[in-house]
Amino acid sequence: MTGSGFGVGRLRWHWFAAFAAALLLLPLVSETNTPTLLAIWALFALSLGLMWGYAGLLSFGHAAYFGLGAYTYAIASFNIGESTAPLLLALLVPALVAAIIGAMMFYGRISDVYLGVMTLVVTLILNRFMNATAGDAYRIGNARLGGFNGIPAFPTLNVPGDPGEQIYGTPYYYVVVICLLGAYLLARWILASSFGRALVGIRENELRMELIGYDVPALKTLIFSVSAAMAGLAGCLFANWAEIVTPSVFSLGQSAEVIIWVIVGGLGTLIGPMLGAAVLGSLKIALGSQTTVDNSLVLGAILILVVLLIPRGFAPALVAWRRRFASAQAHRRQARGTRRRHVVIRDADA
Amino acid sequence: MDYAAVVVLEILYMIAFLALISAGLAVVFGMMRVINLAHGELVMLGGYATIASSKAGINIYVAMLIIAPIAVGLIGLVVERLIVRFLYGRMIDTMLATWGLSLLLIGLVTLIFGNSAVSVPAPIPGYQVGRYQMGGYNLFIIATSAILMFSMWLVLRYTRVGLIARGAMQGADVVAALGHNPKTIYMVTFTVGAALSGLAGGILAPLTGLLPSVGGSYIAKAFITVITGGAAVIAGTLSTAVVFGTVNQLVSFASTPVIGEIAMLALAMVLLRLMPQGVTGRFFRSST
Amino acid sequence: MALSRRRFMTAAGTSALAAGLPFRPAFAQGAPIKLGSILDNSGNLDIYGKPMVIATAMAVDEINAAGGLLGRKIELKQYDSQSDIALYTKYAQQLVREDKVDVVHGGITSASREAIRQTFRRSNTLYFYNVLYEGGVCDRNCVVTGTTPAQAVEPIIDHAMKKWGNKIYTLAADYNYGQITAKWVAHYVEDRKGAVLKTDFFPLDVSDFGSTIAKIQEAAPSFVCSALVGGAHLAFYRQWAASGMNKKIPLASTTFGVGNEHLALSGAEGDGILIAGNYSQEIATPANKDFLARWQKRGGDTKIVHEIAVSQYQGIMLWAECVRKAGSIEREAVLKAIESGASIEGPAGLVAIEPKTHHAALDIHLMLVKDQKLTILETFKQRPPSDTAQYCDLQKNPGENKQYEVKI
Amino acid sequence: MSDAAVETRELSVRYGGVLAVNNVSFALRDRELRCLIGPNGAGKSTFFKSVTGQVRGGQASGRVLIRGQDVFGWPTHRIVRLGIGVKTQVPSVMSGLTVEENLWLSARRTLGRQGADAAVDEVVAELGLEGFARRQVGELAHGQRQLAEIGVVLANKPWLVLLDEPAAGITSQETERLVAIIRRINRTAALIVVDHDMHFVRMLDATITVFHQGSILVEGRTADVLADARVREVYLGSRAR
Repeated sequence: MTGSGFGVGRLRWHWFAAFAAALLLLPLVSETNTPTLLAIWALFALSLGLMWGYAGLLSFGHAAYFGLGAYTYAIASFNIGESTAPLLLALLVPALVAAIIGAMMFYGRISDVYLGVMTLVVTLILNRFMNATAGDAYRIGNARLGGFNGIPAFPTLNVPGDPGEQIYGTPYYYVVVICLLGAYLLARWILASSFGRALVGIRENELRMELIGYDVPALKTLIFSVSAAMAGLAGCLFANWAEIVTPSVFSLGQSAEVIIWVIVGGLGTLIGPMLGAAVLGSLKIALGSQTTVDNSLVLGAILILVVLLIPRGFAPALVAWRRRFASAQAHRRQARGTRRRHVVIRDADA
Repeated sequence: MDYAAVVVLEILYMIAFLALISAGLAVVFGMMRVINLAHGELVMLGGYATIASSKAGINIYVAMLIIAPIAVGLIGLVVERLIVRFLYGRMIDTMLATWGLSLLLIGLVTLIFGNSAVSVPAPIPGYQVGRYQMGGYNLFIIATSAILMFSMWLVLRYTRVGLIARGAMQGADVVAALGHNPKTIYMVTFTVGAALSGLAGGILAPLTGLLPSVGGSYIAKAFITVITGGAAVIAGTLSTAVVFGTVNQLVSFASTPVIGEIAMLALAMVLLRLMPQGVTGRFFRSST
Repeated sequence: MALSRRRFMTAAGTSALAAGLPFRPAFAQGAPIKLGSILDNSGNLDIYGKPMVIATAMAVDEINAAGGLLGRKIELKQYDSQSDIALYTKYAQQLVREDKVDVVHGGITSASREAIRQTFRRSNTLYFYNVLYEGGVCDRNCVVTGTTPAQAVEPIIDHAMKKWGNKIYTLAADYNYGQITAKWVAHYVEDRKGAVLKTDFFPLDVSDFGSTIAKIQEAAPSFVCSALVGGAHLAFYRQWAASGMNKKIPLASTTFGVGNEHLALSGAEGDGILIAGNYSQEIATPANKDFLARWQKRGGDTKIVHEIAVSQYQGIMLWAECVRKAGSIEREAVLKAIESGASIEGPAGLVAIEPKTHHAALDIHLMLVKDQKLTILETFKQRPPSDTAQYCDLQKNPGENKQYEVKI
Repeated sequence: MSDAAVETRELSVRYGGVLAVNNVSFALRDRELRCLIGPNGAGKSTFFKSVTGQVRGGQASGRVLIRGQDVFGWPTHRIVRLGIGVKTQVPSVMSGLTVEENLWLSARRTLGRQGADAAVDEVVAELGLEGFARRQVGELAHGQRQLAEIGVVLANKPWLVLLDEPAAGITSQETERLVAIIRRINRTAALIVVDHDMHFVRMLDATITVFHQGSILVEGRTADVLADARVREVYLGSRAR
């Protein structure tokens, strides 16, 4: 996968504003229940896209942190009642767990397929354990873990400071969209920072980065933890949307699905994973609304075709199309010969 | 005393089970660095092939030892020619394509065989160990798994085909240097890997009920066994199968199968942490 | 969950507005009645779901063929939850907010029921749960036509202890159904001075029972009682037969046969298992014969018809009967018809609703698996759901919204 | 004893049965230019790696001092942060990034954002990289890539530079330019250059240390060392006599 420069040029505010406006105006034209779920899945895909696309860290078990965020929120909200603290915990717990596991892996010089297996094992352990906690003994405070049944009907997100006033429906959609846009801006800020550029350097050549003095394991652990916190936030938002948390949030399928969203959407971009999550997510929901065609058959066929025909995913394909369209303008700009420090090379984040 | 014998037999069974379901994946991953996420479904297809042919009156042993491997081997060949062939060297894309393939196979089998569980009774009756009743078929599995592993080792170690295969393990250029077209080597290897998966599915069919979605339970264990095993195909997979099988069953006996599995997974993490390139990255370096 | 008053009011307010129920001017005669259904048509639980999806479509088609309800056609909104609890909540919200259905028949595992029951209660959408379960649900908005432990579990334990002895080893699926049913088994065993030696719980995806079979032999019980669920657990019965244990220690089960396990196993493997339930294809009533014939005529394979597919069919027919009695589709009116003691004659016999618990008194058949058939040993007419009735009286306190568990 | 730039005391490294570095004591003064030569397998690279903390999988003993600070056992990035620039035997650059981005990452680690931009311009000018500064390193010719890598090494202003076979695979014309660059670096920094290319070593005309079977055979000025019988015998083989 050839690199795409630091992958992030200056943010073109007009594109971002258009993207944000479209999301915020959506409730006027359509219901918000499914879009909320798609936005949550987009946030989840963004977290993996950031870590994998830019720092080269492929996790087979990214659902572990999505699930930890969901369960932490559900358990905390039962015990605390008011939802602001549980929301923060839903970010901190996955980040902390990821920091510990990340440090263990990265300082152990574990990389590529072995990193994949290690992260897969973590999510399998969580899945198997949570699946076996239906007995009465398994409870934290007054929250029963519930095993396969999951934890239903916990107090959902409320307006900070006013536990009575729960947020759901369209207002909740806005909360999720704001989280998504905030996470996107955070990702952009990280990638534009020296820390973000060092990550891209690590993706390109770990040894060289070590030789010029970067503490590679520490940087990897940091982005692993930040990405886990973002996934935890997505998990927490999912818990509040579904109003139930079940061990399937840790499942192998969930981890594989997010990898597919990122690849199909476009690895090495930020918009790509979000696009992939929205498109494939809505496809899965649509397939679920009918029982004539077996949905695994359709999804399987699509994945194979995407890999063979659009190997680098939708976003880069879109960019390539846009580049051809924009090449005329480029000639005009070339004439003016403006000199810029860091040329944006083939970045889908327009 | 006989309770201990039962425990040992159960451990041997789990080791044989892990080796069987990992063999096909080990060959494909060991030889070609291809991660086949549809491996579980190929095992499932082996099971269905055995059941379909045994229901059609063919002797169960012929069905599982001959028909299943050949049928799934052919399916593997088709898959290699249509999909995997274009993706050599692109690990992520092969993973995505084979994941799509596994969903496709689940959908197809559900369409053809329907989704109600099918199965065929274990051909070997139970037998007595002291006052314990043991599944005779488990012994058959232990035996076939041992024979399979030994014969794979023999082929790799002492035959010309084995030499070429081990060359392929080092990389495509080595194979080319040996005067063979890497493409055909990979085609044959993927087919053999698929056949081994089919064989495993066939042998296991009488033991666990078969559902289109049963592949999911195999892929995780096989994947972890092979990867933690490291580069050497036989020695790596076998060593981790022994370690994981023992730990899984011992802890299962001491507590519940769930804790047994979690113990196995935790051990995999520890092994990977201590040996970042897998068990045979450190020990048995020179073995196949 | 302390359902805060404010939230409940706003929810009730908005959804009523959204559904436009109370303010709809006059009934448009032509407007179709919407029936929603969520079932696992794929994944590990599809051995239960697929036949239920067919039964749902059959019931709706038959009602429509007979001129629909109150002169209006019934429109079926069927969703496939793909054995994923999260999709249950997704589609429950979709049924309430977008499809605005008048009634929902859905949910297979108790886990999926508990995931969606509150959503339907909050939005005042009448909800039918047509599957055998662990009992105890006390919710005016929910009607249950499946069997409860008092109806199906007690006869098994009673018969098995008389026949085989009083030392029992229980195996159960590790979720609310398995956990609570295991308590009911212990409850009935101790009533009869027996002893449950050990209870093992297994998550739904466990398929290796080697160590368990050895432990059972170690404990040497008089018989094993199984409340295992799903395709993966089928492996237990196979490994039990493969080791020859089915000749040594008898087996009783509260769930065997419900997923057509007796068809998946060979005759030798399944013979001798004692079960009890509301339905068997061997029931000799004309209603059952006719039902199976109609199922066949629709091109369905009658082999896959099992208890909960029939319960789903009967649940829809019972709902239709109550709508006819109420003369309206309004939830309150239908509930009043239900609470006036509605009943229908289904393929599994008489299904009569008990006003106090919204559960159904059902004919229970004690059966033995023989050559892949469920042969009936004994039939108990109209066994009441006495376990739920102990705790739940919806006439005295209709606002109740709780699932009671047996206290041993 | 003024702190030497680099000093090793009884340094030994063993890989299984092989004793790659055998009890080597070595010292390099500040701003000195030292060349390490020796036949393949003489232990040059292993010695090099011990100084940069890249020895993995072998048993090492003894002490490695950088300006008096014992860095034995430190991870590479901590050693390098003392102000050392390292170019490994195998070319190692961020091929997906532009030359400028490579240089920027190296400079940024020591000089802060503004300092980094200035340092990048300085290195580009000094090594004459203007022509391809904005192209991706992966797309450059071998010689250009070598230069870019040396640029990356210099960008964070190291006071000690370690070069492992910088002259490998480059034309004689580029070798002359390389020698000029090394001389300019030597004005402000000490250097250890490991190489085989005798033509290049003669042009450098620095103090030479000859490695043989893991230990130091002889040390001295270029002319004396190349004339030394033992070196000739070990290194150039009896034919050369």
